[in-house]
Amino acid sequence: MSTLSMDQPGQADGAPAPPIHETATHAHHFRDRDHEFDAAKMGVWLFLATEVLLFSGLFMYYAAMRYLHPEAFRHGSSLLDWRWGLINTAVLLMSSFTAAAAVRDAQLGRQGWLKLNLLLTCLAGLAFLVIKFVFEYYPKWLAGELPGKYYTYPNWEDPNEVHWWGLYWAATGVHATHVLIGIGLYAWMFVRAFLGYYGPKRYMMVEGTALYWHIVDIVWIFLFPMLYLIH
Amino acid sequence: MAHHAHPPHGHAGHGIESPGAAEAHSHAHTVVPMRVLVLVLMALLGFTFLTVLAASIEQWVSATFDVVIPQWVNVAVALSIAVVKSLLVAAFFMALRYDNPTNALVAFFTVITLAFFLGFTMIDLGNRDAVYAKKAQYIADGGTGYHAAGTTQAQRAREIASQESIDLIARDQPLPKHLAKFCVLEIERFHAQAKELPEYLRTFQARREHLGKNYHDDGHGAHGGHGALARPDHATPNAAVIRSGLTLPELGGKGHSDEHHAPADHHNPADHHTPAPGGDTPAQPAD
Amino acid sequence: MMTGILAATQPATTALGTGRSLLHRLFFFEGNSDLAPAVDWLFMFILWVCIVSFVVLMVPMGYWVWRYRRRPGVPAQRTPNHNTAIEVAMVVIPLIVVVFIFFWGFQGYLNSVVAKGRAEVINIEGYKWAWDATYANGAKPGDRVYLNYEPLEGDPSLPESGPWKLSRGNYAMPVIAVPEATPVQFVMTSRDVIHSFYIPDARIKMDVFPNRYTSLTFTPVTSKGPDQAGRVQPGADPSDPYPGRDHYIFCAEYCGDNHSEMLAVLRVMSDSDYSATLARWADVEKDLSLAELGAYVHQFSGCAQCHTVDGSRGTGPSWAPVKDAADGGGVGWGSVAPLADGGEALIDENYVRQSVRYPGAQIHRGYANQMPVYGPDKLSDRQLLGVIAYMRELAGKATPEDRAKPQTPQ
Amino acid sequence: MASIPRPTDEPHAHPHDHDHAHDGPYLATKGGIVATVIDWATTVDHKKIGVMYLFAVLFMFFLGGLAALAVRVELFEPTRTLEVYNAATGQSTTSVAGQVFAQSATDVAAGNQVYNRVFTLHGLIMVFLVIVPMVPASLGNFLLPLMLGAKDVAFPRLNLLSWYIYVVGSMFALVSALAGGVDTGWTFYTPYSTTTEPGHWKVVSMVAAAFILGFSSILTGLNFVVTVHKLRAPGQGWFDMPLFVWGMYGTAIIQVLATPVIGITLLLLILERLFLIGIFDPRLSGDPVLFQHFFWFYSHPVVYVMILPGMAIISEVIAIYSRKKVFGYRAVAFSSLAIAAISFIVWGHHLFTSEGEVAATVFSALTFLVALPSAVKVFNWIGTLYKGSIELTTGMWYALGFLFLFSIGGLTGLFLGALSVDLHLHDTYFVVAHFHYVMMGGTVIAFMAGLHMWWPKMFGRMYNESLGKLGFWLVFVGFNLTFFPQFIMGVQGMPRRYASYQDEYLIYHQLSTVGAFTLLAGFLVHLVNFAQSLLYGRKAPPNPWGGLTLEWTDADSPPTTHNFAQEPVITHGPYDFDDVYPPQAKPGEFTLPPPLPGRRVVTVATPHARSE
Repeated sequence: MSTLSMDQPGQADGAPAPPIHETATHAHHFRDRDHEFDAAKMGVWLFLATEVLLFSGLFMYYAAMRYLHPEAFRHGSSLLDWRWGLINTAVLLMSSFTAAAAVRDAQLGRQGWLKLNLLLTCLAGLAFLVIKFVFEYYPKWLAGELPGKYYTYPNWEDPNEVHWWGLYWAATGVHATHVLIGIGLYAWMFVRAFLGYYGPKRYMMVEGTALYWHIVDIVWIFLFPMLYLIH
Repeated sequence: MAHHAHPPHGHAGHGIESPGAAEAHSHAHTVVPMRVLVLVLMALLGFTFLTVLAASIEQWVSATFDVVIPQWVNVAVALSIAVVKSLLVAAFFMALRYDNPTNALVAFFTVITLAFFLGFTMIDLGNRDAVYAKKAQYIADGGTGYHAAGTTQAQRAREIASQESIDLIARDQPLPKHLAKFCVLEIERFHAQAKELPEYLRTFQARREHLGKNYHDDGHGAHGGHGALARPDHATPNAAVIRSGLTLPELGGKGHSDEHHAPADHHNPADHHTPAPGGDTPAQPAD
Repeated sequence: MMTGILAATQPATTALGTGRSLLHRLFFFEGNSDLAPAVDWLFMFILWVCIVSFVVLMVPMGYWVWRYRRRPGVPAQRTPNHNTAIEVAMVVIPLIVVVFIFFWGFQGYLNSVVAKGRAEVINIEGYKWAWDATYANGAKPGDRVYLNYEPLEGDPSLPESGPWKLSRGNYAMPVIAVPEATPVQFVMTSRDVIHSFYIPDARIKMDVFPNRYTSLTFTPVTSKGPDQAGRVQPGADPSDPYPGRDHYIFCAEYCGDNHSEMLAVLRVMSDSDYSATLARWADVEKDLSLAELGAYVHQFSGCAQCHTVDGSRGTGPSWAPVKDAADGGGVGWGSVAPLADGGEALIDENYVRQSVRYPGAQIHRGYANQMPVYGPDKLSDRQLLGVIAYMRELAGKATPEDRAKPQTPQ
Repeated sequence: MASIPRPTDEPHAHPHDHDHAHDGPYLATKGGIVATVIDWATTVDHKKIGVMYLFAVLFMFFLGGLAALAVRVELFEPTRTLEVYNAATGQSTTSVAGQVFAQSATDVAAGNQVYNRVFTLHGLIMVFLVIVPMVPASLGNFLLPLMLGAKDVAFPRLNLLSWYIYVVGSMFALVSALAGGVDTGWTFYTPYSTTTEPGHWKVVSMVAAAFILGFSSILTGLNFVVTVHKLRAPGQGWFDMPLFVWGMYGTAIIQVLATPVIGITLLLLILERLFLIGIFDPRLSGDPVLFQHFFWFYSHPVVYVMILPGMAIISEVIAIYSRKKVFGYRAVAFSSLAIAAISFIVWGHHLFTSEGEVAATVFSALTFLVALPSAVKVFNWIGTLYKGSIELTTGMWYALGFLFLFSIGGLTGLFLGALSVDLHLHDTYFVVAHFHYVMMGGTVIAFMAGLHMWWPKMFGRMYNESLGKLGFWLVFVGFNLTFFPQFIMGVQGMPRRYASYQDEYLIYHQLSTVGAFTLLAGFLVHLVNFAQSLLYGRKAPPNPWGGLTLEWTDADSPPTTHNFAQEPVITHGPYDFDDVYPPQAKPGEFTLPPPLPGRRVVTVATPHARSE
């Protein structure tokens, strides 16, 4: 597994500068890097708590509107193609896997695998968005299946279907925004990996971003059955 | 790599470790084995297929044997699988299983808070009419246009928006014929619903099957959109205004069908005003 | 200004005949509702709990602060840092008290959400910014009580406009009649935003929502009026045989500009009075000329909330024909109104009709677009004609038809 | 299961850890004005950020106070005195309030509109810009690391970011206010907030301001939780923490868990306004009560974000000025957490007149639970006074005032929790008086107590006690004069947010207005006092009050840039006055106790006696 190992970056002719991750120090108010790492990780977890509770509002939106307008949701849900949802779920799950693997690679100092996994995660996120936009958002846009006053879809079955589309765009939109931010972070880390930023002594950003990415994944794990499967 | 070379640093001199440091050092930074990661990924993909399969089976059973499966079954199955999946992600991908317990505690309290929010709010929504039986004798059916037949809430949204003079909103389009017919169906449906439920359900199912193909042809194959059910409202300049700033201009020209849209239609103010608000009359086609 | 204080110190000479404690009189205007005794009792109970607790807390605090104030050479004394018995007691004792308070509150609440027996149902609709009531016979409130504000300087002389004159600074509150000693159920909804139907003397309020019905129920006790404090000013309505028996109805949920003017009056009547009043109200419109009908509508359909008839500026344009000094444009019949989108419009029959039915279509410049829609269900065509006739009347351009009494009942 | 070595640095990698002899006071200026401004604008020092927050919050407090005074002026007369324009005469009416608002009121027709905008502005500023950040972000930021013996909060840069987010959020709010203000009420209840002034950006801007300020609050809370968990001094266990830290910890937990919900709520509100998605709009079969659930799920816990820090301050102030160990330390500490926990399940009592009957009953029952931990706290504070050596400084007067006012505020909550009584009292001035007794009589008064007590520590200058006490009495009397009459008129039926009212309530409104100006006078006295202290105040000793927490014993006044000369080690509990100042000692001759068993003393700074 560890056969694919790349050289340290930043090597000049015969005079290798030490990679950044080996010269890292900690902020002055922590005792050591371990201390800093633990504090940072707890901070990330608290941030994830806020993320979950941010999405809780959308879950509440879903629960309340589904309770009030079940027929609208039943029909609205049937207008989504679960196959694209399934593919996107698989894409996101695999990206979660590569994100976890990237953490492992950073911990073990396997620079080549690290870069590969960071890139794969980034690309999977992009693939998710591409599928979302090209095969879901765009046709719905054309069909007029838009939220609120932009809704022009003529073949509604329940007069309250606008609530379904309001929820659909709000929930997937907020989720897609999070995916977009994650892609940006992974691209940024991919570049920084080439500069030798990450290694066994310094991988908080890899781990923190991975945690964030997993939460985005978990949100989608719930959104997928809620939007596509529950009729 | 697996060699811990340095002695504990910092406060070794006086032999005091702060509680914070004790917390921090109570665990090692665990590397999750690749085997575990792969197994978890497999399990996640498997559960994903399982949840799709369960939904399909429910639909198949419902359609084949003509039984109505209560919705809570559907919801319970799908969400249970989702819970298992997210537990897997949290435990292994996010390494909560190996991590400092404080972080698991954070996650736990987050979920509790979420449950409070959803649970207590649903207590209100689900029981708002708990003493309704006592009040019901005084209250008329139908509310104040709660299910105003013939007007979708979306049309209502645009109607409201136009009343509020929001510049970007186009006035209502005259309804195409098939939609007007659909409105009549809607009214019938509500009448049926008021009379007896099973009949209404059968009507509803039948119509949905009948329309089902069209929906999918329409909703997802609508890049060209030239079918009989193509939405003419894309074809009009007014409809394009609705999405101004969001849609490419060329999208407005697609699926144009002349018979619905004589140019006079969208310049004649008489056709633009919305149905009388407060009235329960369905929107009528102008042509 | 002194009314409140006098009422609080007057001996209780009330129809209910309950002796009221000084504390009760300080806090409460006397109720006229079957709910009032329970609510007032629970309130007074909690009040005494509070007073006792407060004294229990503050007296030792004050004493110890004085007794143990820092003095040279007198240090703090060592005392136990905690005492399990005391700490448990200070959780358990309040717990017992609050459990009782909860149950009594719950009991009163159940009484107030379900009508006792067969109730007189009155439909209420709230809108910006007035209350409208509809009775089983179709009658709407046909009487009103004036609430007098202090007149402002430069108050113009009142135009002659039939029996419903209004001066600037006065506000007419519709009278909502209820029968005495009968359970009353208000079934309420709103036309625009959330309001809250609040009758302080009945000790109850309930929010009023658009698109949903809520209900509020209580039994008025007496038609005589228990005392005159806190009631609509006696003598405000000379035709009222029992001055001072009217109770305020407030809107308690903030609903916009004229939230504090969204008032009505609850008048408790004997059964015979109630029946006669409803019959009179059901017929009130049929004897009116168009212009009178318009004035009537102006008062009782909420127009007066925003549109003055003396030319002064309100939330909406005045109906009187004066130049609007703000932008030079005119308001009132026959003027040319400058529009928000830059155009102009002659204020004629069609403009008025459009402004009532589709208020957002043509907005008078300088005014916000916030008038609610008055569809045919809110304002009949004849009423609309009445409004038009009334505006002509205000402009001195009334036709004989406007002033003609109807020959046959409508 | 592989395990990798913990990444631990070489000792020489951070030489700054051991020698801070070069540290000066954190307030010391470096170079010219520009350099100083840049230094403050880019600082990650928790003390400077705390001071910046302090001044920002005080500025906003005065803005919100001006709005409150305008409200009281309007209500001095029952008529609509803010009416500014009379078309019939072409004249503006010339009431005092009319003159005050004539300039900003050119675009509104009636005085009611001005009034509604002013009270909305008052509520928005006071809630989102003042009381929520008032204690945690200013005193909390300054003191929390000091009390924990840490050099800084866990994430200093996030801390600075939090301040900048606060500034940006304030800008959104102020721009919206300067453009004419919004009339939604601070609660943004739908459908009023989604339909008022359709198409106008002001409401969206104001909602966005609250949305942005939420992030500021989240970052502060997140920082505090991690700091408390990870940065305690050597030897400082959970129950060696000062109660101020416990209160901040409870506050921070609420901030982290509740604030995101208001984020999504306000986001949905913006979407509702811009796109009419219909979730809260009854015209589209949405549910306006759902918004109230969303809103109060945040806004009820945030009530405890407002009051818990006040309670935290009072625990410190009473202990120090009584020179007594806080009675029932653990009960007080746990009651902070209990309040934080219970706060999440009682929000429905704001909805008694709008939600269903079952939910109302459940929420009413749960609401009464909050009474218990609050009662525990008050009992314990008063118990702490017993046989103490009570020094009546301005801070202590404020603490006693807090006990007085908060008792009234808390006890009147019992009326509002009881369902049947609340149906009468809901949305009346009784509620207004109740929450002002809690928010202002509680939080603001406690903040004044803490500000006076820690003022010498923060700025290294003593303040004038006589002026301070004068200010206190003006504030205390003015406060009661302002708000106690509101209880009475509330029970008599005066609804909230009324621009005009019936004559029956006149006397109470006039008393209330007089009280409001007394309050203003009191705060102006404090303003003068603080300015005088900053300019001419006597130099403060490190420990003027003889406190035992680390900011008194181990840090200078004002503290140095890195807080402590050496890393402090805990040798005694935060309130072990009995050990440090034993009864036989004379004042001014305080001695330190022997180290606690099992703890080795490395460094101990001597507490300074009062330099009087």
